Amino acid sequence: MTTNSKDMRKTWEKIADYFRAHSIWMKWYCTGCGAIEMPPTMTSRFDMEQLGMGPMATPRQADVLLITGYLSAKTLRRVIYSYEQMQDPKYVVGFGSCTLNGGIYFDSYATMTRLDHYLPVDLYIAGCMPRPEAIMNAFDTLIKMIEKGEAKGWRHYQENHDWYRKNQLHSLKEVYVKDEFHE
Amino acid sequence: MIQYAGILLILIGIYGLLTETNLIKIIVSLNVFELGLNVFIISVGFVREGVAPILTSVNNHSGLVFVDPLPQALVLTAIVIGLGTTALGLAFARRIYMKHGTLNIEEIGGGIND
Amino acid sequence: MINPVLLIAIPLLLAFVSILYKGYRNNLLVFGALVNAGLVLTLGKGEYLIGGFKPPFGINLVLDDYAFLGLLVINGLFLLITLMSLDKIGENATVLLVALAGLNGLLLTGDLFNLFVFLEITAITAYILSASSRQYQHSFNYLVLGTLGSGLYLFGLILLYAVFGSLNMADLSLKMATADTSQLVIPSLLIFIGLGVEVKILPFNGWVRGVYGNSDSLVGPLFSAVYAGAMLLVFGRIFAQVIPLGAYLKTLLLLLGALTLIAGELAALSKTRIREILLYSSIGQSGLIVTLFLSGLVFPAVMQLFNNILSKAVLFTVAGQMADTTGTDDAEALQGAFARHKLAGVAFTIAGLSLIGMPLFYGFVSKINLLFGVFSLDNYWLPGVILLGTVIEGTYLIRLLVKLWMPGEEGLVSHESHATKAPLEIQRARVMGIVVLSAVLLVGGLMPGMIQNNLSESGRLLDETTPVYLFDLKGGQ
Amino acid sequence: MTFDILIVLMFLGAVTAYLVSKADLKAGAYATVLFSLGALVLLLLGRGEIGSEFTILFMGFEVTTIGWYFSGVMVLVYAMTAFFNSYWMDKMIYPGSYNFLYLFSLGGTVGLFFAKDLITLFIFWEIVVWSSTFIVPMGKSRRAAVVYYTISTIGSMATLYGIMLLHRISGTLDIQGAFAPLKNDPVLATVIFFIFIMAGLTKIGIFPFHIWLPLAHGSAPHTFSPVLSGGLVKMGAFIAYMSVGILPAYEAFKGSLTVMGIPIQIYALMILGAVSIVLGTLMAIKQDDAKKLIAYSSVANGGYILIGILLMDQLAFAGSMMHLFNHAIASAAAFLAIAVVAHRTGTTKISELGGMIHRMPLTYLTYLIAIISLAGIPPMGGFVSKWLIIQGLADQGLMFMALAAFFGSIGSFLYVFRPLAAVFLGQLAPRHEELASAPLLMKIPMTILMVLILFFGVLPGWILGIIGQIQVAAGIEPVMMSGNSILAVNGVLNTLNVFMVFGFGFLIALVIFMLMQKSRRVGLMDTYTSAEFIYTPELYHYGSAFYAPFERLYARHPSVEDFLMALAYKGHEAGLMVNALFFSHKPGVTVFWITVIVAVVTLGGVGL
Amino acid sequence: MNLMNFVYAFLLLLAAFVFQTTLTGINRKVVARLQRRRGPRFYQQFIDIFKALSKGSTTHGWVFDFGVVMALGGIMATAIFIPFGPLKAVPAMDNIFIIAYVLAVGMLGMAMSASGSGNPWASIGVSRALTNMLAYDIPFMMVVFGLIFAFDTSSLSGLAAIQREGGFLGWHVIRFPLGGIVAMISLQGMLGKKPFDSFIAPAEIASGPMVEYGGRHLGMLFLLHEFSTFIEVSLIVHLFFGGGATVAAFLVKYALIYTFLNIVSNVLPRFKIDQAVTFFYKVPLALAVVQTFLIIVVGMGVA
Repeated sequence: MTTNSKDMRKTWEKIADYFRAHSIWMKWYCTGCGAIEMPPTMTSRFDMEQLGMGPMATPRQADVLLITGYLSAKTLRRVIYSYEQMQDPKYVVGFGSCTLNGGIYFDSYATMTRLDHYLPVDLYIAGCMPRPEAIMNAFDTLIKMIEKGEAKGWRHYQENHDWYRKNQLHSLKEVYVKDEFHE
Repeated sequence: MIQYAGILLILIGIYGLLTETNLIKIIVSLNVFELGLNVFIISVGFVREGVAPILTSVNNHSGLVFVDPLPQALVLTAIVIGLGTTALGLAFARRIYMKHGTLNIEEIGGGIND
Repeated sequence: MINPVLLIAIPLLLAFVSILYKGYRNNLLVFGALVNAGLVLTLGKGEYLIGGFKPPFGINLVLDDYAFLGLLVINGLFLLITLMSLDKIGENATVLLVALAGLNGLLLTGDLFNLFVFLEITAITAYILSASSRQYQHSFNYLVLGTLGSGLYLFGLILLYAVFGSLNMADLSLKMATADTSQLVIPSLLIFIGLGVEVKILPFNGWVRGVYGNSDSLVGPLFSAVYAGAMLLVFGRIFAQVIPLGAYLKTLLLLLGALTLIAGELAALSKTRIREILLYSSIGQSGLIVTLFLSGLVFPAVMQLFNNILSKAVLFTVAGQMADTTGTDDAEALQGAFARHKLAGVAFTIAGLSLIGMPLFYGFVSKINLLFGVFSLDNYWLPGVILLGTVIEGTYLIRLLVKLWMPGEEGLVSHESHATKAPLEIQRARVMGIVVLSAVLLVGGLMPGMIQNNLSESGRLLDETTPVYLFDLKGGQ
Repeated sequence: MTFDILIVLMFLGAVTAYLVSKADLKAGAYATVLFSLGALVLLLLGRGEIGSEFTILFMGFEVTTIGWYFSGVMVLVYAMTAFFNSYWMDKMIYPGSYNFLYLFSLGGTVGLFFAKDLITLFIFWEIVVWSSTFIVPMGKSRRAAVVYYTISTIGSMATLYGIMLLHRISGTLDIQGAFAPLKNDPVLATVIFFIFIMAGLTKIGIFPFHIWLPLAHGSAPHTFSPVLSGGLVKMGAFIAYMSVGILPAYEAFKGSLTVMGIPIQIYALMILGAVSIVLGTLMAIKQDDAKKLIAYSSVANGGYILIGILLMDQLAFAGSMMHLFNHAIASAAAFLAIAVVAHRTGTTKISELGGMIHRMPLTYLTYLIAIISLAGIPPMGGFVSKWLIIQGLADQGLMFMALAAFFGSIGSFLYVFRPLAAVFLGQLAPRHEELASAPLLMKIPMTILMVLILFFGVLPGWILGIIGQIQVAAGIEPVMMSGNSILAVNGVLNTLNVFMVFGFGFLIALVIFMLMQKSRRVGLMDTYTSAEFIYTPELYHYGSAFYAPFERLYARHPSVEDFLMALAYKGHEAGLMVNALFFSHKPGVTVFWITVIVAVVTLGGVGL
Repeated sequence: MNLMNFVYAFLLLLAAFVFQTTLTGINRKVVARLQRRRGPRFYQQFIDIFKALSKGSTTHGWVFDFGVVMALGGIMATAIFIPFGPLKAVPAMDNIFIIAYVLAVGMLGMAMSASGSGNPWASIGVSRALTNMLAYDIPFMMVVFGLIFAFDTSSLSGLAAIQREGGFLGWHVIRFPLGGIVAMISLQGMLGKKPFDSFIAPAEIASGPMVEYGGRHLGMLFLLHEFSTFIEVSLIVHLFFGGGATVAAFLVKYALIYTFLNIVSNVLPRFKIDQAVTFFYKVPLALAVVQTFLIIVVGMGVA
């Protein structure tokens, strides 16, 4: 993929994006309290499956990484690891204000306040916490973005990997932590 | 009658072999046994009112009743052999006494991982 | 025509001479054994009177095929064992010469009382030889039992004499054939016990463990091969050819033989010391051979007997040598012993396999023959017992062979570094001797027809009612 | 002429190999390759001489189709395994003797199948037993050799009893003639049947005689396990065949009780076969040692072979004859693959290995194809034979046999997959990073076996033709072939079509796969770990207790091995008792027994 | 076998794919309705599959790729053997045992590929799947064995034709009700539906064998899943429900059975794997043995 054709999608990519838009499998990274909003979104009241969405067991199978809450140094490493295991194209959705600016933990020494310094976030869902209506609405937006080919965070991450990596290392010292607890 | 004495001696000898623990007494028992045997053998050849099986000027007619000489010859041989084994047995007993300091067979032990 | 009495006289004479010339004892012994072995080959068959009295009154020597075959093997083995273990003879040369005379007498004599005399002569030499282990209590035990046994033999003999008035075997067998067998029960039993002590029938063989278990590389093969062979041949002579057994006693004694076979093999199975394993195996084999003799299967019994003594000569030589040089004959302590003594190991293995009755070895020929023989009697339980014995025997012998060849812990690949460090030595003379013996076993197994041809000249053995199955070129029968 | 040369050549070859080994070990090992390959060539050349008779020394021989077939299987396994010998020369304690015994036992097996009379049969049988007994302990266990020998001997001694009994009855030892009088005597035939087949049962490893297989196969030298499992076990099948084919079992048992048309005597043995299948499968599933696992699978497959042979019908018999071949080469190939792994890593423990595919792909492929055949999955040879056996069982309605067969069949997926997943797939331990792949000489037999397994799975016609001849000779209807189709009474199998359809499906899948985006290659440790950071491949490998939940269901099973060992211990104790009762240094003990005997006889005599 | 066979086979594969995928979509809808949800579009399953195929993927080595291809190839080959109602791509190849064993090629390929990923969860999943297979296949095969013995044919279409002779009452599920029950339970196991789905337990072992699949590999596994569902349900339709005299009849029976099982599945919890084995060996196997015994010895229901 050359830079010229970055915004030009081939026909098959358009078709593929249609499929991608209507079949969104998510890996939930439920670090915080926001996860409590997912069950109502799944079940009969809101039924996210009608949009073709569903939770998946592993990042390999998932298209969307949904991060529902604050990030600490410890969890961010795992989030990055999971993200890198996902298959392209992949999208990141920041859920709740914690991922935006740290939320109520904004002044904690241990919290990573801005997710998009470390991972390319395609979409934020603001709120503390966002209700299922907001989630459904956000995903409607994501579907449209994907269909139009606008959700290109994964490519951004590839192209600016050095910048992201620098941020990650700056905050975490090492992403793939290897010490006496991890061998 | 004398057979029974022989058999009795044999049985006494065997009883001795069964019960004695002293090596010398075992050899004695063996000798008693052999003695009984010899008595028995002699008795086999014994003929009542028989004479010695030697042709003399008196005893030379064909109707003669004489004692069977063969068992006596046998006993002679058996006694000699018995003497030999007794001697050897005593030699062994002496060696055992020298080695173990006892003649009691219970105290000697089997020697091979008993 | 050479009078076979020379076979008895020459060693006896040399024995006396050896007392006078102590320095030449060993030479005299070898000379005697050589002369005897050579004489055997020149003997002519027939009956020989001793002292001029005609049988049934006088003593006679009977040299028939049975005796001839026995003499051949016993003298040959005696010579070989003597040569193999010359260094072990020491004080015993005179005794050995007397023993040779006694053994030949046993095989040759045709008179029951004469047999008793030779039995005692042989036994006394055996007591003395057994003392070379310095374990006198066992020699003493052997002496007491042997004397008691021959006393009982004498007892039985005199009872027979009392009834039939004869001591000549040929004469007696004619007279007894027509007699009421119930008369014979007690004398037969006493004679059986008397010989049973010597041929190691089960309840009478308490001495065997102590004597065989401490034997060295001279005494072990001598006892297990030469003495045992001669005694068993005598047993066969008396119980297969002289004394007819009534059904009652025969069944009982057969059971005793079968019991000896199984019990001996089981006892061997439970042992770890090589000589003990082998001695119990000898007991088992004796049980088997006795059973065959009692069944009237003389030819298979003799074949099996030869198989047994030839094998045992090899096995006991090696086992005795192990005990002599390393001070132990525990199989565990000697594991991998053959890694450094391959030739001796091969001979040991051949002897072991032949003893089990594996094909390609002589033992197979004899096993097949004895099975054919037993089946021809329409006896269906005995072969089962014999085969069961073979299974057990094979198990412990293979276990022993594997242990001696392949050192190593369970779970690790067998490697020479696990082999015993015991200072085992096997002299060249012994190695050559056992190689010769095992070669005989191998040739006998590969070419049973050859043995058959040599045997077929002999009339009496094959005239037995026993069917003989040797392999001709067509295979089978 | 060819066959007497063949047999004599093997024994001469044994001596030659030994002598050559004395000069140069590797050369000795190559001699085993040459001689066993020579045997293979001679066998193929001599196919025209079927029916000829000859004698060697005192032994008579006759070349029959079934003998030719069996020895073909045997020689093939020996020849293929021989390629491996040279790599183990420096690890064996007696390499020269190994080469000697290797060819010696080969000679024994070949002679066995051509025996004309029962004694010759027995001679060669025992030759094989003792020569292989001495190879087994060169491996990891001495006890294994003793157990192997004992179990084998129990069988062969029973058979010897049967041979003698037969001779007593019929007056001949000729194989054809000896069994003839049994036709009209069901009682005697039953006795002979059970006694004679014992050697077969012990050798195949039928329950309760199976205990030697895992021990001996599992601990024999790696180069001999393929022969044991692929080759020697099949000797038992030959005896089993003789017991129903030459002993006219079905004819003799005409009057007996039948189960689904099978005489109860034969059915009883089939039950043992079924038990072996189930037991072999269950035990194989829980093994941690790859060699033991394949050994137990041999127990299970032996059950199949026994059931098929005992059926003596058109389908199952043919299936089991073919299974014999398929199992021989597949099991040999599997053992060889494990041997390569053992050669490179020094262990056969499943839990200590992993990821071997990345170091030795050809070995992996060999193992894969072998186990596909073992599990009876098309398009490999094992499928054809299992299909025939199951169709045969369905034809006869033997539901419990079929139940066992299904269990064994599905269960085999479990146990063959275990080494596949845990030895060859999964994580590669860092200590194995530097392993080299299989040496060239090992690759040759593995490739040949792979090709053979696949070839006879796709085109089984040649083998089934030979089996048809065997069936005709045994007096049963031969298996029907039409083109590439096997025609069973209740089904048709066209192996070529199966293969082509499979190829077609594979092609479509491949096209789909290739059309899509290329994949990115990632390392083995880059897997989903719930985002945990793990750096130890050994710990991150699912290798031990692979079927733990299932194994738990029968963890506390009764074991015949325990029973047999207890029996052996009882024998040991009886021996000690004999020792204690009768043997002492005190004369009194023996004198006591003498008086007892005298008393018993005298009193008994008075009673008479 | 000639070229036309292959063309025909390809078309039948396509038809089977379209049919089964649609049915899966519909069933997702049905399940959603059971749970009082609206549910996805009926063609959602197509979208999912094509999306997966369109994505990028990672591989862990050649066996990871090869296994997937082998799995899909094997399963498609099996599907070709299955008679599509009265239509058969390959003549005289619809032998049950062939189908049962060819099916295993696909299973093995999948298992191999999964284990080849190096992820222990995949191996655990495979181990459970194989154990599950050992559980459900034995009762099923037992019943099938009885059928083959009774009617002397192991051809699927042959057995189906025999049933149709007697009309509705001739169906084996009516004539051999025990066998029918066993077959339905086994089918539940074969399909990996609840309560026998512990091998893909998503929360416990991260969907088991599929843990490392993404992109085209995952897409192909979805295809594989559709085809194997087609094979398994078709087996039951042919063996117990009279197959199909017409394609329409076949498809209707098929759809009804599949939907029924799906509904059952959605009201049940999940067995542990050893519970599944115990269950299968207690109830269905006993039923199967009784049924087979009745068929073989008593001849009940064989007419």
